[in-house]
Amino acid sequence: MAVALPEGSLEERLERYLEGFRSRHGLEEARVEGNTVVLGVDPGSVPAVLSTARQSLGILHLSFITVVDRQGSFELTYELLDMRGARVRVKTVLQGEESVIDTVTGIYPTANWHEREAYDMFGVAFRGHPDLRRVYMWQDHFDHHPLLKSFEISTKRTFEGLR
Amino acid sequence: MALEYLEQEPWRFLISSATVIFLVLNIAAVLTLAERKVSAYIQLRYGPNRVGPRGLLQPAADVVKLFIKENVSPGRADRWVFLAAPIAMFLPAAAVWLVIPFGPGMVVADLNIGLVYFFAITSIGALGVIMAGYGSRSNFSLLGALRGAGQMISYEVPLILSLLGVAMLTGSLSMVDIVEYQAGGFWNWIIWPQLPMFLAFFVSGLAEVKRIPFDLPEGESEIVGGFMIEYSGMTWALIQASEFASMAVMSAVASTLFLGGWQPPLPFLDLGVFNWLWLGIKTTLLIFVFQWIRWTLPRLRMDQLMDLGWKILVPVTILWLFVTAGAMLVI
Amino acid sequence: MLREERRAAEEAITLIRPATSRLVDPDIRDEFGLETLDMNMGPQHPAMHGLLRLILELDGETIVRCDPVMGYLHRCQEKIAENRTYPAVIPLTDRLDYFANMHNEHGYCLAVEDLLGVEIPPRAEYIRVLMCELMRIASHLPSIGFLLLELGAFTPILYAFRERERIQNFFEAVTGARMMFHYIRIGGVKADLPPDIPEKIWEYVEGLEKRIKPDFIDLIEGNEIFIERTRGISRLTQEEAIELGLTGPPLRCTGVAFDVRRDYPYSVYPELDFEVVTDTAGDVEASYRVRIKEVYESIKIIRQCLEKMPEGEVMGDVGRRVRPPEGEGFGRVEGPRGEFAVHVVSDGSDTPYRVHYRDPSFVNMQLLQEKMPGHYLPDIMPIMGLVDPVSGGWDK
Amino acid sequence: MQKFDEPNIITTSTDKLFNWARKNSLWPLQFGLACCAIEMMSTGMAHNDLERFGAGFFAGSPRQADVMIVSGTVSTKMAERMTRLYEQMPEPKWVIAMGACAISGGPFLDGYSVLMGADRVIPVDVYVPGCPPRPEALIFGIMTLQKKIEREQQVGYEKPRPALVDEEGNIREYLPEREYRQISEGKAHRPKGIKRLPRTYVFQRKGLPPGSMTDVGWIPPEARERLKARRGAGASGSGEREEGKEGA
Repeated sequence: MAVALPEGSLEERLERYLEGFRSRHGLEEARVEGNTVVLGVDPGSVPAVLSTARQSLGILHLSFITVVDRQGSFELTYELLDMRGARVRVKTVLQGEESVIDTVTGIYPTANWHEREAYDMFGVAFRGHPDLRRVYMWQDHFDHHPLLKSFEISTKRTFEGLR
Repeated sequence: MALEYLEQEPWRFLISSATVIFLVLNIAAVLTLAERKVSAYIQLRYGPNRVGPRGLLQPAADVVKLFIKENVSPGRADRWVFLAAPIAMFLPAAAVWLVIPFGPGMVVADLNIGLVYFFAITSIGALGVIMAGYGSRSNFSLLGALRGAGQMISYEVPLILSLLGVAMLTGSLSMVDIVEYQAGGFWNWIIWPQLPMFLAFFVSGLAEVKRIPFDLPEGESEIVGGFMIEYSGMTWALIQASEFASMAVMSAVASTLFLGGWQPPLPFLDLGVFNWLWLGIKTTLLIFVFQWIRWTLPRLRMDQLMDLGWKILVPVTILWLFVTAGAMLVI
Repeated sequence: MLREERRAAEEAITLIRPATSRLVDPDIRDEFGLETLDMNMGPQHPAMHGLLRLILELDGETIVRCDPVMGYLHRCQEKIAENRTYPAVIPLTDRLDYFANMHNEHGYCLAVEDLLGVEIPPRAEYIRVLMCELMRIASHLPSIGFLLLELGAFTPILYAFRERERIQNFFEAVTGARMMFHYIRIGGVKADLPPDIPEKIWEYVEGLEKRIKPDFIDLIEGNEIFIERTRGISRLTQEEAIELGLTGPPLRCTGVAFDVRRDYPYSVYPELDFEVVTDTAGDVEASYRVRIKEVYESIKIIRQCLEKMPEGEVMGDVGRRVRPPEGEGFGRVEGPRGEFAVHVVSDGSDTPYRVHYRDPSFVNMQLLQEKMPGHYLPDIMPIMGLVDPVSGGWDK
Repeated sequence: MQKFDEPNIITTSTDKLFNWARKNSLWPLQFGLACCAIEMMSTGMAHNDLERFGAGFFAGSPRQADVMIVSGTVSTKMAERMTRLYEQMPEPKWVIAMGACAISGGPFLDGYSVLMGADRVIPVDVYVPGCPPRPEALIFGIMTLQKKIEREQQVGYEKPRPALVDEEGNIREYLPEREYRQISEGKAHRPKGIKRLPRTYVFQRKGLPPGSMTDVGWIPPEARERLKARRGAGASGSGEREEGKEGA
């Protein structure tokens, strides 16, 4: 019944997470920033890294998935929390025209709607997602993915021209 | 004399029943205002106070507005059933008043089977609910109708059982006889020997008139009005009027059968012709209790409602029937 | 973009979902030709906490399948934020979860301050916490009221709004607005508290603490019907709650003590003494208890804030023209509904390159899809009360 | 029956009665859209007590409502529903646009899914500015509407039609046709070459993958055949996609 949250002091845990990710996946871009373990992985290994995080290291909470449109590539950030002060940030870059990545709903069921949102807003398709529909926009009457940088809305307000 | 002529049948019956119908319609209108005012005072508000003195003309404005409002009937609705349903709901609420004695000799029709008439007429109300829900052709109203049918038919059973004790004590089914039986003062009222029955009657009466906590057929927050979701204008007003009228009827029947009807609580308070005031006071008090409950309690769920009806009210009433019978044998 | 090809890829994705009808025995259904009833609830529905549409499949009154449809209040918050300067996004965050405006502002400002690396004056931090905790009370009490309103009891919501109205008066005195404050700014707060307000807030919470017992606890918990309607409804285990990514009262009512204020401390929460309220039952009643106890905790925090509040400036050294360096900033606060997180990506210009909000309502609402089946139709209302979503939050 | 061409004693006196009744019993539709809905609720609560004016009954069903308070941002997806709700309300009916969003789109004016004011799809009688308006402002709006209702006449007086503004800014009459799709797109720049369905069809699919239950634009194959026949060639691209999905 009771869920076991990670034990130990914050530094110990960060050390353990970093070591865990490094030993299993041989990640080069892995470092600790404050209370955050930042990992740079390639898109293919995202599910593997996340399942390591959940199953082996006991990081139970997926906070959010952010997609950033870098005009030509998509940058995905998976923010994981161990609920006791440490954060794990998994970053990946989706290159190329075909923006498809494996889903993580099998590992973190809460990713379901996060991925639907990412699909709706950016058109990033998640392979193996159980229910990939648009969350916000009309399924058929709106054929755009509005948060793409190529989709412009009318007014951009900056400080230019102001005092 | 003309007045003597009016005391002959059928004129007496026609005039008195017309009076009663007029009374029912007015009671419904006044009760809407009462409901709003009572709720306002429970909720630390003022309630309507801009229309007429202290908001007294509010029901008039509501009625006139509803009367001149467009009456929409949905395109898919079963038109005749849809339009007949409010009438089928309103008539029973009005017809029960015919057997209620308002004072000594003041009764439209002194039926010797008054109680049976009451049971028979109130169960027609369920028919109106089903007609409304089915005729609207909407999922919400269909659910409301099914709930209403289940609820009103199940609660008929404790309602009838709880009144059998009264019939046993008085040995009569006539309302007039029952009121006569309770003459002499408040200690003679049937509520004392039949207190569990009175409570059972009150609870099943609440369910029968579809008030919170038993307003599942309406269920404002889940099925948005239930069977009356598609009604607008005057048809909706008629449904509302029938609800308020049946609430008043339930209170009047409860005060007639258990609280001595028009009998004054103490013998020296006898007002003669004006004894109907006593009935009015008792009925008003019970209506206030109805409204008090309405604005305090949440709503039950369907299965809990059925549990309450079949597992608590029916056994309790049957048990008390046996107790009453035993007591009557012994004494 | 290769739209057609992407669509082909989408179609290749198989739809894997558990069998819809768990309750009706398929044999019985086929033999008697029984059908389930499809029902559409909302978006205009009294109990939907805004604009939510539920597509329900009913077997009698039992819910077989529930499919929430959102987007009826999609206001393009993230897109518009990309076209506004950093300070000009704050009034938009106000309108995200409109029962927790202060928390939204706070989360966004934390993210931008993370980018800028500015110091916040201690007085401003205390004022922020004070305002956030007042906001939490002004959100929790109405949410309890809405739960009762949807169960059919009309009166508690009026009592709750009476308290909210009084708290709104404080907000008006401090910030100048009743709901949309634009008060927490990047680097501090807009203005100092008016001189007599701390005293009045102190008096108010004294009175509130006395009023909660008779006006809410006795009225609600002493009610047999309330207990019947909420006990055991949508009973969550800790695993389920964590798998669904719940935060806030829906998570804490299962017994998992996760509170951003304690576990990922921000502002001056480490200096304050408060408890993370948990309950073990994991049902609607437990979530109600968690909420009402959190009101007491908030009162405790407000008192400490008023006692410890130092004198001094309320605005850090941030100019009007905020132009953070390239990078990323994160802000995470504990809103009344759970973890509210903001992710700001900057490209070194006036406007954010990307703003992402993680709203607790959005994530917590996944519970509806999973927990509704098996309950009766009227149980939708308590379950909505458990999640207590706000449509501005889930739709952005 | 005599039809009156100009006001006389009968029509003016019934006017007085009817207008008095209508203005004193304005039941709003329980229709909370966004942030303003909270202030609308505050207006109904004990502190401001809208019921004093006889307007306290918030009808859950549009059939029993007289006035629709559009309290918040109207998204294009909601505009369809709002129009339908408006059409479901029985005559006479009024609309109050509450808050900046309902008046013009407010702070979300630039959004790609935000309707630039409720008056683009339904006729609005009273505008209450504010973001959100205070409860006092809403009460003032309702009192303004009451004054407006007082002036109504059955004959001899052209009832001022509420304005309905189209995309070019021209004021035109309210047409019950659902035009929200053409005029609700805002200023969003859209790429070329994307076909749109000319109308919205809402059909419910049974027994198919649950995902497809919510497709707003899905058309059953037989219905699509009929439409195709009526419209000649030209089924949209998205239709074919739906067929593929259905097969899977």
